[in-house]
Amino acid sequence: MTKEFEPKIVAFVCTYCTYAGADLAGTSRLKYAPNVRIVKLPCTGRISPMFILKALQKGADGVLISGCHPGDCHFTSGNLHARRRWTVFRSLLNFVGIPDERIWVSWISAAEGNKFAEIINEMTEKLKTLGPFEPYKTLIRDIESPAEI
Amino acid sequence: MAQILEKNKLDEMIARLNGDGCEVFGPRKNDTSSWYGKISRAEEFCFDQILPDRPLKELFFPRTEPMMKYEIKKQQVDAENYVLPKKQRVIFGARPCDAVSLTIDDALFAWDACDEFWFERRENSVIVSIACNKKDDFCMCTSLKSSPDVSTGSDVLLHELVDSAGWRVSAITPAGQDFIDKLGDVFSTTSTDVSVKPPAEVPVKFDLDAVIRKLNSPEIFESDFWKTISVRCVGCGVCTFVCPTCHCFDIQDEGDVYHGVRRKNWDSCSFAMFTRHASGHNPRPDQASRWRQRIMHKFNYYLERFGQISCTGCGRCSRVCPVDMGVTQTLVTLSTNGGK
Amino acid sequence: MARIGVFICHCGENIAGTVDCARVAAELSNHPGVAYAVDYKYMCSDPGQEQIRRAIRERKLSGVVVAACSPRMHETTFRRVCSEAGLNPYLCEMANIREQCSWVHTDKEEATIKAIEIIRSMVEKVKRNSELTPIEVPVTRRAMVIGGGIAGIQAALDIANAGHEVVLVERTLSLGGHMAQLSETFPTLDCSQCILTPRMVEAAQHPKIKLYTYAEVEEVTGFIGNFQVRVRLKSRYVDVDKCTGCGECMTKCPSRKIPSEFDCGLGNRTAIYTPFPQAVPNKPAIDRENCIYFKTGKCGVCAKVCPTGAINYEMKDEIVELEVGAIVVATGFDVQDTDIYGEYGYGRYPDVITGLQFERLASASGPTGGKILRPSDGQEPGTVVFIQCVGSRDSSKGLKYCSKICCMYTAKHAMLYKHKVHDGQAHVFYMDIRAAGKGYDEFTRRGIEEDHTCYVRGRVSKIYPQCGELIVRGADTLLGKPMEIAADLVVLATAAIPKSDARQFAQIVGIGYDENGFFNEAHPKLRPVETATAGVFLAGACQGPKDIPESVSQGSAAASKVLALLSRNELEREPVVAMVNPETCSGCWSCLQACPFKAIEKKEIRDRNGKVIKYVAQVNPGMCQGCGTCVALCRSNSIDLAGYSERQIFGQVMGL
Amino acid sequence: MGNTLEEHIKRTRQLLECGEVAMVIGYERGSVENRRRATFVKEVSELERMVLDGLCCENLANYLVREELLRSFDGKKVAIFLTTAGVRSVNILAAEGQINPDCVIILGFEAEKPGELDSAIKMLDGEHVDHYADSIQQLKSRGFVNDRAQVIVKLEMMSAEERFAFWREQFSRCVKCYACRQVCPMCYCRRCIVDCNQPQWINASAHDLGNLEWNLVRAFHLAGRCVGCGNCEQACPAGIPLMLLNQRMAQEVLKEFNHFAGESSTQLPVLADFKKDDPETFIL
Repeated sequence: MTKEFEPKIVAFVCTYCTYAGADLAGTSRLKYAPNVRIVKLPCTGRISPMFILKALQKGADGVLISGCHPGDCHFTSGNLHARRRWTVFRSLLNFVGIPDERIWVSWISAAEGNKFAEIINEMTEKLKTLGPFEPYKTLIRDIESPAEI
Repeated sequence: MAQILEKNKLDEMIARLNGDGCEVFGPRKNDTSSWYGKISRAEEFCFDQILPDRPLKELFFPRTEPMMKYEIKKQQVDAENYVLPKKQRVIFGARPCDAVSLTIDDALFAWDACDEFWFERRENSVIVSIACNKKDDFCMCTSLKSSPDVSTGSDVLLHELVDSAGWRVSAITPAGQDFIDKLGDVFSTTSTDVSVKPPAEVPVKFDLDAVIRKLNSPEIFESDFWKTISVRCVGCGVCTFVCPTCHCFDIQDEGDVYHGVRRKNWDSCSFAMFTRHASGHNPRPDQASRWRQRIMHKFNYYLERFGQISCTGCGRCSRVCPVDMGVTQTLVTLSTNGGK
Repeated sequence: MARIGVFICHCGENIAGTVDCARVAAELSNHPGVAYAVDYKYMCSDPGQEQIRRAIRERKLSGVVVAACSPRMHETTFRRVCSEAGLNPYLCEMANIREQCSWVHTDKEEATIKAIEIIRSMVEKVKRNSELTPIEVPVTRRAMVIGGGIAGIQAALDIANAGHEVVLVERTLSLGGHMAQLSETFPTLDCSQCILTPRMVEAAQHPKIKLYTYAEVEEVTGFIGNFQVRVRLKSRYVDVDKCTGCGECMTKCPSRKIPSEFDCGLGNRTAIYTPFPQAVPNKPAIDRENCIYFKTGKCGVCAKVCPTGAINYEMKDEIVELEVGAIVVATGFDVQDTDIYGEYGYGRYPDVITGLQFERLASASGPTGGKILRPSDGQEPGTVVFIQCVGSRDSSKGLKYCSKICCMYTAKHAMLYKHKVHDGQAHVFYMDIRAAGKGYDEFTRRGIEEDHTCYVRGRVSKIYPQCGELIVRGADTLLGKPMEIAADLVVLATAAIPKSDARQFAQIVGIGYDENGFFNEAHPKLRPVETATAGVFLAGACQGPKDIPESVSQGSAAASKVLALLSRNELEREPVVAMVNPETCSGCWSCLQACPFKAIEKKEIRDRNGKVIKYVAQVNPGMCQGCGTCVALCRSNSIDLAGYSERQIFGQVMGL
Repeated sequence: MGNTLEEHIKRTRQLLECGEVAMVIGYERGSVENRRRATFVKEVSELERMVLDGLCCENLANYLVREELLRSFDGKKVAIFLTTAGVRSVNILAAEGQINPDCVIILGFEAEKPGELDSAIKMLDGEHVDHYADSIQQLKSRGFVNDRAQVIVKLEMMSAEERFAFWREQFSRCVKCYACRQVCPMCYCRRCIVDCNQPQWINASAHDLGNLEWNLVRAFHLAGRCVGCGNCEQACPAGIPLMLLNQRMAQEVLKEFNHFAGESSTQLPVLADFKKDDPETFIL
């Protein structure tokens, strides 16, 4: 029997809200899927589109970007800049066939441990139904394979 | 007496070659570009273009190719070289100017270190060229003392028959003769001489000797000529990448922190970063000095070192230049009064 | 070559219950660049800390990863430990394998693998960490308070009383602000001026307070601890050093019919004037616009009568440059013009007045000496209608927000009126009565129950004159029927709004403002008196409508923030700040435009001959808060953030 | 419409003669019959080589930020032949601190049928970018109604896998010659991110991954900045439909943020700006 596909999720989160929210999920002993790896940044404003591309290169099946709700940003507007950035970059990714369903963006406050756990679970479920991000994985495999001529 | 390859025999030829474990490559195109690619059926060939957009060198020196892969371990790095597929290849329908380019680059790739990738592919390939009977405004082989039916670099040279039904086949090298012998009855033999189309009449655009003399003159290096002639240049790499003889490359390691691939990638002397030192100093700080390097390299330094000019006169550089510059105009100007 | 030490904490059973720590340590010791990996029961305990210190010294570690709880818990602890062992604290990072691994997963195998991956990714980050040193910013131990209302006075006094110098800048001729205009104050009904003027005098005479009245802040540069402020001292045409404040000039000034700003146009003043008798400083100034001498060149009465020769018609504005370490912005508010409510006839009917005008009528020092007399004919009004929320809470016509103070002052007005006109009747049209505050509800209730103020819940649609009275037509929404009241005087509780030039001022100081123009606090709950610009604080109604006790508390709160800042010679700041690579920066200014803290400036790059060859961005580390928004925006990767650098994150992701 | 060029030439002669401009950037005949190329005129006597016809399609604004060329201006003004797209690029360059718009004298023109030799040429009024505010607004209100928009719709109807396959095939032809970047007026970075190797975010090799990363990042960097001049697509030797990406991004920022690249010389870059009520329906 083949093992069920376990998607790989990389989450880029701000330290003040979502990272704290994930901590709260922990201190509340909520259980969620172990598929996520968290990269902590000071603010969603710091999260560059490059991070997403590298996560995909590392075989991520989905990427989560998460930070403070509008109005709650520790740096007042980093998340509002991020919001524009992801509006644009996600639509670009989608246009070249890296679908929205694999790039999630959320606002999770330090008090929303529940929400963090739920989103990770939801995302894991969704990615399971989508399956591995095969087109990208093929791309990676192809560049590592020997020359054909 | 002459040997003829009829166009309707091409599929048979491909089948025979493939049957012997030999791959066939040739000019192909789609709606946006043309190149030398793998051919499995004769209809994929495209012989009616002046020459493919992309040069023949791609089949010997790809724009990016893996050299080795490595794994970073605790105490050591495990590396494993990539092995080329040892497949025999026939490149059918190359243009003579592209075939010439291979012999020019042979000198370079054999120079201080022998480039295995290049020579392995060279040894595995038979080049069957078709002499040109058409030209366009950019063709300038004759200016380089070459010709539309030059045989240098080809193993077999084909001349199209007057009735366009096939080609007259001439072996140039033993490998070429071997190719013909092996295919045997794919070719037909006529006892009489056959009429082939005359080679294209490519006008001579400049005096190559004058160019070489000019580039040898001591005052040319510091001349303002380079600034004037390159004023339009935007510093992209198109002309170098379509050039059949440009051979500069860069070695890059790519991968994550655990493993990766070492690759050989095309590079271009047009790029501002090409000669930038780690210190930030750039000995070729502007496009004029880069353009000078490009011209000097092809028509002076290369000649000095290898006794050959690194240009076949294919004209691609001028054909694709996004700002309509290219090498031709520089050479024309140099040969007349430029650079004084 | 990196020599990273990895310290894996069991946290008792908290981690070890779900994660096979020994296996994690074994795996990590095989990771390239890891010189030492060990697991231990409690890393944060004294023996645990000692293990780290010893390993750093003995194994010459170049970086440390502590895999344990959240960095929010113990990052400071472990960075200190490293520091004690001689390793730069910023070469230490924590891998969170408790909150984000062992506590949220149950499968031991999965949790162990996840822990390994979390840690090795962090190892890759630490390999690329660099030594950082906290940024030390020198502090000019002097504060500036902008605005001499009650909030500013309070802040200035608190700072000065703690022993620091304060520069108090007031734009008008006197300290006092709006509070000086008020009659009595709710909910105690004590006299506003009686409680305010002693504080004005105290501020003016305080040895640590340098007071500039009739002065405006024109430019603020610099950053926390190091602001340079340019202040324009507007010319009074009166030499305040010579002037004794005898008032002879004002008595003799022939230009006497100028509407008094202080009395909201209900009284007159002279061209050479003090705004009110208790002004601090009590030195007059000439109002150039209305002065006969300035208009015609003839007159000069004031100069002739001045016993000390203090009048100087040639006086010019003066500019002073001041260096301060902190700034308190307490610039106050304005009152909404009622022209947006044409149907209320303000300006057309003299007996429709604003709440602030009513304050002047009720004030003992006001134009009527404290008698409630209507402006049109000086008669005592028998019926007064007060209308609340004129401009506030009305997004269609006015402002969305609640002005907060009007419910209370209207209740007070109705009460004051009843106390002065015993047989009068006060009506109040209201939307809701918002009387939250100590003693506030009791106060409004007293107005209704003891002084029989008649509250009508509803809006007024129109006011029009009829037979010498004003007919106020409205609706009683509780009874659901229209109603009309014939009033002798109508008082509009007009909205409190930002100063008309608040936005320009915010740009001068470099702070944010909200959609209405009130200044933004750094965090609405947790940092209510700070702004996003470090070293600039807010007090009073410039941040939003406030009553006196709130303004005073905020003044004190801002003062305490300032004092914390001024308590040291140098300010230590986290070195997590952005820096620009001037080689590659093209000067597109995206970073400058996006920086929430205005920490990015344009810097000239000159060649050897001193010629400017280009402009590049430069981060002021004193102002940068380290959010990294600029880094992600920079197309050429010319800005980086210490502590979360591009290389570090790249390593971390590629190490996953 | 032969007098168009004459009028412009008359004006450029005037500008050169009185010394108001150091250089005129315009078009001349190319190396072959149907080509036109940039020319840089500093002397009145050189004016005769200038041409202006339907083949003059290149957006010359690119040359306004060529450092080597700039040195020859030495702070003096420059006159330049531009279409409205060119004017928009000048606006962006000004907004992004790369040039002083007051130093650019615009010789505006528009071909009725760009790319066709016998196309009628219309002269545009206004020598300063600010004079073009109205016509740029008109362009903005017109939106993106063109053949490309149709192709974009078609692509968006595909499944994600099909789109990925489509673009992979397109990008597979990319040789990383960077002609797209070099001819783009907006690509003035002193160091392109692809040339940054500490860290190497974008794989420099011209394989399918490196090509995807490069073309994605370039499209992202042009989002809200591309004026649609088409220089990149013209220059691409591999015939990659780069403008599909750029236009898709332009449509996105117009729809989401009402941002039209190069509206004015003081326009904030769309990604360096935000509004409190920017759309965020996609955020969970």
